[in-house]
Amino acid sequence: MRKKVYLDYSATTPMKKEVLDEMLPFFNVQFGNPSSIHSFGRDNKTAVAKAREQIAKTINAASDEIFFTAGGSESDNWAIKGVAYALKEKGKHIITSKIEHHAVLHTCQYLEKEGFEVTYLNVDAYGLISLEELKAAIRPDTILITIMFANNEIGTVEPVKEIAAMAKAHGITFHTDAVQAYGNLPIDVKELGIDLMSISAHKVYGPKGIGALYVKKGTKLHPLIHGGAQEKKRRAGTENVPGIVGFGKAAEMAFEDLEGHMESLISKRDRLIQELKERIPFMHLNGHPTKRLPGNVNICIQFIEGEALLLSLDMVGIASSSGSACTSGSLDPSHVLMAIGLTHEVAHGSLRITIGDFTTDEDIDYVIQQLPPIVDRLRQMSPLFEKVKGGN
Amino acid sequence: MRKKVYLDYSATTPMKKEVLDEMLPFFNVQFGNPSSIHSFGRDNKTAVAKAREQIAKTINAASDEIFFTAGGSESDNWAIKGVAYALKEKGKHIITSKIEHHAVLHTCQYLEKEGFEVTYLNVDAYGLISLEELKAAIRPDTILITIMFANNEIGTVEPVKEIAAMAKAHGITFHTDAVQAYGNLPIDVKELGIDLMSISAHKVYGPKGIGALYVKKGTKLHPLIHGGAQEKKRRAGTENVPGIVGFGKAAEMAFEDLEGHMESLISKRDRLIQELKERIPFMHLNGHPTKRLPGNVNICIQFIEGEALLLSLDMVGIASSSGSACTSGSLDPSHVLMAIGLTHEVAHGSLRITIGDFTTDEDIDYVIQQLPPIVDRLRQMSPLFEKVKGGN
Amino acid sequence: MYSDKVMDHFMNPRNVGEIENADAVGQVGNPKCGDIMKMYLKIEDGVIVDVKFKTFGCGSAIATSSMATEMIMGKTIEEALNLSNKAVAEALDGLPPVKMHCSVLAEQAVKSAIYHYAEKNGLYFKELEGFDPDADEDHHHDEESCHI
Amino acid sequence: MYSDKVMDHFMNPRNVGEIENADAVGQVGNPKCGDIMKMYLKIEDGVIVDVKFKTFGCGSAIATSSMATEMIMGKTIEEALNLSNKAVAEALDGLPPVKMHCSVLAEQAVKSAIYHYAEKNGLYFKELEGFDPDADEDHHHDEESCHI
Ligand SMILES: Cc1ncc(COP(=O)(O)O)c(C=O)c1O
Ligand SMILES: Cc1ncc(COP(=O)(O)O)c(C=O)c1O
Repeated sequence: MRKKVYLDYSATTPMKKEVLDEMLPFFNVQFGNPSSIHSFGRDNKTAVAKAREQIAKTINAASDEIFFTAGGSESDNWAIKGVAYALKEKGKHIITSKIEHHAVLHTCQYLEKEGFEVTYLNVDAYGLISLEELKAAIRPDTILITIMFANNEIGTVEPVKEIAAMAKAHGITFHTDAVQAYGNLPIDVKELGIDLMSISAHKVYGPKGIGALYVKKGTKLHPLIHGGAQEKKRRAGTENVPGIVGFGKAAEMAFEDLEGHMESLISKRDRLIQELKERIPFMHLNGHPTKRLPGNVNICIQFIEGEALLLSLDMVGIASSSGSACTSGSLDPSHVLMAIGLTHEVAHGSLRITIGDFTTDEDIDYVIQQLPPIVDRLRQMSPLFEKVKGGN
Repeated sequence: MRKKVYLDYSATTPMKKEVLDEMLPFFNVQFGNPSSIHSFGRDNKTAVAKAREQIAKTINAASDEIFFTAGGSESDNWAIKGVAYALKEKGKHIITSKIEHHAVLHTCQYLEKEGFEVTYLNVDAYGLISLEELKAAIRPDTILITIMFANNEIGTVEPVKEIAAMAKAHGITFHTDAVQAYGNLPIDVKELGIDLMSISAHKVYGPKGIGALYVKKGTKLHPLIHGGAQEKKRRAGTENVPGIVGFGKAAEMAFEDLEGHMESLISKRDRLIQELKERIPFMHLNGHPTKRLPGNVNICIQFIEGEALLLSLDMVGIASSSGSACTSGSLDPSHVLMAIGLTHEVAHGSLRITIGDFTTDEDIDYVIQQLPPIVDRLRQMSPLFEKVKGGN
Repeated sequence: MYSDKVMDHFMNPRNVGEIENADAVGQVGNPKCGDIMKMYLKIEDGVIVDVKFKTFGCGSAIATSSMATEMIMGKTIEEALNLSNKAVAEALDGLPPVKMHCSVLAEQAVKSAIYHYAEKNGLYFKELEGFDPDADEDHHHDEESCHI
Repeated sequence: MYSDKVMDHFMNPRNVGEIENADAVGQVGNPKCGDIMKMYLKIEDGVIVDVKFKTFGCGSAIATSSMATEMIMGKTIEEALNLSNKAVAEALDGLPPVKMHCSVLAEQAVKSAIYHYAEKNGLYFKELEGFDPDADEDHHHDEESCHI
């Protein structure tokens, strides 16, 4: 079989075998509804409680502060709309950034149509927000600040602790989308002062279709999904027991040796960046060199276009992405790359390579070997490169 | 091992082996994000499209009218809030019934707090709404009628076609919660005239945490979960590929021989009702005798309390429920049993036995054998029964 | 959900039944709320020499009734009046929070029986001061408020 | 996503390159929008005897450029002007709907080259009536509207 190298861990991760093994009995043996009184259901209540505890532990939360959802997008929608509607008598102003995931951005844009006001903070060339700009944006009617923990495209890690402190000082609820950060960076919600935090299982070797929202005790929040009494009446719907159990296991495993995981990824990441820089002219790194997700490499390769790059890499078995996986349906250059000040031309040549627990040194070598000739080939075809060569 | 007889199919169903087999590769082999361009993702796009087609076929919909959600509750919330907010300039009045699932009722109650007006239609002793009352409730500002296809507690099947026709005649969007009906009754959305319909996989031997909303082409509806471009930009979030694939397979299987499935359940259901009636005095059937879900038996056994009944049945390995599984967290008698006019005392003695594809004739025999002595034992302890005996 | 002790007292309740010519009978609870406890006492020289109960209610209502009868059997009236709902719940290795009201009912069923006994026999027990045997019924004017 | 034909023309594009002293050169597209096609023609006696292209763009942009060059090679100018974007897309066994604009670009690159050739040589082709070689640029005043 052709060599296959998966390097799109930020889009989604393969589920670990141990996670699947934990889930299997809950599909058709211990399959009861956890709300049921009988033995088929009772056992599942226990299983759900265990998973909640497993996840709570990883972020230093109490287990009754963890609420299961169907994924990161639902968590983001719930947090933002939930706070907006719960506090709309107090104020209708929300602060976010220009580089949020669409689950945050489009939710904020929706709320604008519904009569809320939203400030979208700028970011610098690294993708970092400015605390001064944040401070200046705060108004008496600001009810929510939602800034992502780490960016899914360029990997930049935001100053969450400082943002949280500023929110707290002004009595404003603070939500952070930690879908990419969770499992890749240490997160202590108490120490950081986070009120609401979104996470998603499929980014940490767990199943798709399950996520969670951390809700600090006492946080005012309307439900997004009303109905049955599940999740302490805050999120209705028969519990996705296998998903929840899998998420619990995946969370536990992700934090067994977070340090080791980070070190390993960072060393591969930095080697890849370094070697590519040496081999590919007119290429540069997007995002911050050190305040960055351990597994994220995001580069712009000038004079060629990202999709052509992805296809060419795919032909040699390398799976990567250009901009957020979620936005690949659109042809506009990524809003994140625009926000850090890239021109359209340059942004079109972006390539995101994200590495994870199954990435080997050989995989990195393979990319280092395969990418430069692909770049060459595409540049030879590019009328933009022509001019540069001419100028040489 | 102790005998175990699962008779709570309306709460949830065990997943069929064929369904699990279809899902397995998508957890860690073909695990890519369907939005990705590379081969890991592309294949999954195809898998999702196939499942959508499988489901669409079962209800005579086009496959681009099927939108995946995280379950029945999300579908209900999406349909109701989605229409309410999309049409709020046109009107703010919604019509529903008193016996809806909490996913509908609590959503409506929430909308009342947000400035909408809701009419809750009465039902008769069988749980049927009155078309006259519905007609009288329609106002110029009515934007949505949401009436369930079949009730989850008492199994009564509502006159969906007539309701849809009335909604259409008045230019009102019609949503139906078919979570219980789907896979148990024939449903042709075109013939019935349904605009929006909620379904859930785990009620038809599919996985938990996945559902769908049928949205007739052209229906005005805001998203509930904003974000990425998935589901044609109407429902964001990385697709739960294994869940979707499993739902597709389960749907296909459920409709392979719907007639046979219905006949088999109805014959077991009616035998159970008949035999219990002959053995247990002061017992009666809730819901309609024939306009009823094939697998639903719901009885009230006077002078005893439902939970005690459930626990006693559980001790002999029989899993059943008393009122909706979702409401078992609460101690109030079920709103459905109240709506059909039962007194509190009687409602407290309700027992729901729901049968499904793995139920055997021996299972029915076992209930017929086990239930009467349990009822006897509990009645011997009951101060309410004392008086009745005295009067004998 | 329930401890083994609760399940044992539910499946094998002690002292179920009635006492003919009981010296004291008390009933608390309300069928609307899904639980009624009726307690029968035989009292000799201020000591409870026999006790029986009948209960309409959930598993924990039956179990707490059973446990309460065991705990007051052979005790003096004063001792029985000092039986607290917490003691009953603890003797059962605990109850789920939503079911604690059942233990309250058990305590009140005992008190109610002794209250009527005291009334009939012109006795005074300071433990009964402030006890209103009908209080439970009053709670339920508002049907929504069963088991607060 | 792409047909095998598209992938073949993307991975092994025909006629990539430049023609020195080309008789006709046309360029369409906009780097802002992520695609530029540049087409070089060698024309003898009204017949296209050589054609090369360079393209900055996605897989289908490269593939349609390649296919378009193959389709006009050896054709008369009039035949080349009659090349429709649909024909290019069909020759590639179809394109995904979001990628149809690439085939439009290919058609326009050919037209643009011939337009400049006609201008230079004072020729008239009725097929070019209404064709504006800069139309594509104009579309993009609004940056949001790439690839409408
Ligand atoms: C009629 C009805 N509607 C909605 C639901 C909610 O579905 P889910 O549990 O999949 O969210 C259920 C089942 O719990 C139901 O029976
Ligand atoms: C930062 C960020 N937020 C939210 C999401 C959405 O998560 P999900 O796809 O689980 O809904 C993603 C991933 O797609 C993400 O990277």
